[in-house]
Amino acid sequence: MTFWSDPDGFLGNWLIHLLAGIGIPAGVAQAIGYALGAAILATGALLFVLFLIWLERKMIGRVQDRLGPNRLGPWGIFQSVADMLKIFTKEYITPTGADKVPYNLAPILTVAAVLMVWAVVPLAVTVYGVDLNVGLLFIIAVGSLGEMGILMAGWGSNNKYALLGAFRAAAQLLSYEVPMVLSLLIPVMLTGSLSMNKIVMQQDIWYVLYAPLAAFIFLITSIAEVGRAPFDLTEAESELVAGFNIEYSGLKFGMFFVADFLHSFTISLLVAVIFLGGWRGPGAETYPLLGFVYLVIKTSLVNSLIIIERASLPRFRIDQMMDFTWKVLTPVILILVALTALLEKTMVMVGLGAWLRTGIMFIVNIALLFIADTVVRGHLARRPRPDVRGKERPVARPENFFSQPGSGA
Amino acid sequence: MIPLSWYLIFSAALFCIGLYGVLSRKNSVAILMGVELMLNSCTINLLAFWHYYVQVRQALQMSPLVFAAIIFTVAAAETAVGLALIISAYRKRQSIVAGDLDELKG
Amino acid sequence: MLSNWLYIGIFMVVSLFLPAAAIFIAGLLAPKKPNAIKNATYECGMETVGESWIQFKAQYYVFALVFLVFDIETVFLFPWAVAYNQMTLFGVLEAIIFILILLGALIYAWRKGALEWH
Amino acid sequence: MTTLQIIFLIIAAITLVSACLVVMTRKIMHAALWLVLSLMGVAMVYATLQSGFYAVVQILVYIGAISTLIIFAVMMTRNVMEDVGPQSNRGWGLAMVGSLILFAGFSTVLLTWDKVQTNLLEIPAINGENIQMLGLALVDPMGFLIPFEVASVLLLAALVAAIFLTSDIKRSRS
Repeated sequence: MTFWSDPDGFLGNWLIHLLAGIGIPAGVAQAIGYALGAAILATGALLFVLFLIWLERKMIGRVQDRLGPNRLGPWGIFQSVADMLKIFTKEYITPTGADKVPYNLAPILTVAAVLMVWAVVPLAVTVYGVDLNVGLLFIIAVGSLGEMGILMAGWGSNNKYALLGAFRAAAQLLSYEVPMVLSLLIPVMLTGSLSMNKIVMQQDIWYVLYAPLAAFIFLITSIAEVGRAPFDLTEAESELVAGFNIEYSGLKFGMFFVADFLHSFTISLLVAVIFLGGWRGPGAETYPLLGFVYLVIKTSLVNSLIIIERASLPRFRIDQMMDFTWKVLTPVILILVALTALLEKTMVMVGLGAWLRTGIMFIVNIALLFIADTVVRGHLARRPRPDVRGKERPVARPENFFSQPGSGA
Repeated sequence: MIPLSWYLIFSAALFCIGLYGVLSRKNSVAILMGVELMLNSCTINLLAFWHYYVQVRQALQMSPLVFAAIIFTVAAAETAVGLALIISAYRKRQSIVAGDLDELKG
Repeated sequence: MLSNWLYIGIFMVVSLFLPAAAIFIAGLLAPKKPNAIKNATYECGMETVGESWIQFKAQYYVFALVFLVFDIETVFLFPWAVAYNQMTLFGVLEAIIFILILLGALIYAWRKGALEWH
Repeated sequence: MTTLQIIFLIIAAITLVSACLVVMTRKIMHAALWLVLSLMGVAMVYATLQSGFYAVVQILVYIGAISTLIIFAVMMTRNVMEDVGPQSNRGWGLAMVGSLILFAGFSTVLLTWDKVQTNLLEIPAINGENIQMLGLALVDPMGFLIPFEVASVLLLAALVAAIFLTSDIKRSRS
């Protein structure tokens, strides 16, 4: 066993030998190893957020034809470090009448709920926190702890807007969890296991080819779980001041911010692991670090997609958002699961090869997507559009001399 | 390495706490919370005996697991309908004190 | 098996501890100058009226209700999906009936207008 | 006293203390939050029983869905129970005595019955919580096919009943 073939086991063994050398029994040494591994993974993930924030600001800046952060360091890369140092010295303002324990626990719980996902995600062939036999359900379950954190933040702040924002956020998370859970049934069906490692191992053909619609729905619902644009109803500044985290300041607010960015990256990671083959790629089995590089590339691609999508789409109205998950995504994914189960079983019984089955399922998925799209469009066209113009107001007329006809300004 | 009796005593304690909550609370939502605790203690018992059975017989045993899944379902159905009833009663009578909801008393 | 869960437990403690430690350290570095106006509940510059109690919409409750029903299905459908490869067509059909009943529940909620946001 | 026993005792203490707070605390919202901690503790107990699937499902269903539902219900009915005044019935003393007697009876039986003193050892994964076998058993006509289908019918019935009850509210309001 060398470092290049099994870095995780190599370092683990090295540590246990080191601790045994100074007279610590193997069981305790293993627990220390676990704690160190967890601490390194979690700290790495938290520090990685600094880079993510910079990346996102830079990319959004480019989309909006700005430069983005560009002062500190090359390409402004130290901007988020400076921001972090600043937020560390900000005063905590606790509102009067706040319920102290839930109020202080909420940001911690929100970050922890995101961090815990990293415990079960395989980063390379031998590098993973733990190969849990219910890993996929574990990921969904810790998501509901984050929801509890939001509810606690809303309740603890003793503020109407925070409470309203928290309940809106909770309703949104709940509603989008339904199609998310259902879309994960298809990878589980194909793998025959809930373990994340097995799901990666099984993907000789990426599941995104087999079930593009499920992957798409998983991506959409995950974005909604994070609460990013176009689903950022929870922090709709114009309606809810700032949502459930309005009464937070200093690093307590910063923790919600960190959780948001880390969560966004984590869902990209999950999409890459569950649907894009994880660390799989040429040479990844022999050299785990290469697999890690593949995973980082795939995850970055998905993350860039999320960032660009955030920059380009306007926000949903809340009723549209609820209609979208309950009346479009849930029925479509229920039908897709039933259809996949039936077709896959039939095709295996007939004895078709893996690639042929994938091709057929790809066509079926795309066809279902088009049918759903047509039905929804037809329904929307038939529904009379509400007239929201209201009364004409005497301000900002087109004949205002600041704008000239035809210039579009 | 934990004795089976520890689990059973733990679940008995949880059951009795839940029972106390059901009997003593005025607020109907709090009564439902007590019921949740009691249902959880049942599931602990089931899973503890499932573990014991598998360890002693060295064989697969699915009945307790399925039973536990059914308990989850029943708990969910009970919470959904119970809370809907409570909210409905609250809207009609402006009260969720269990003792006040006595319309059916002859 | 159990050591896996030990790792999860340790990871949970660590991931709770890290943000808590960061918040604690920042609290040591930060100034502490509270006053009554600064600590007042934020409400767009106005005085806060009443408690934070708001007219809570029944709508939130209905969504949570439908979600609960769909959440329970994970208990049944995930074991089914894990066993999918070993299953006969009959077993698949059983699960499809299960899914259709769920779809019926969704359609009922839809027809009753429970999924409308008012 | 092994490490596992110590861990179990810590989890059990947390769970039972928060369960006590669920039934005793005055503020109903706090009771709901303690309930979440208590359910979390129960999930960890499932994990020590090597029943990881149910530990995860416990978090998913009880904390993710049922507790949220309870918190929503608490919020909707908050203005009638002002969290002041007595939160328990007049007969709470009797209930306390009854529960304590019941618990004393249970523990006496459990501590003296030597069959339940067996140590639960780590069971091999093949006989352990085999999710695959559980899935097969659920759709096996000789196994648990009927419970499987009845569960979905039960869920449908619960949904219909609950939506009927809440739509009733909406009509009476408007």
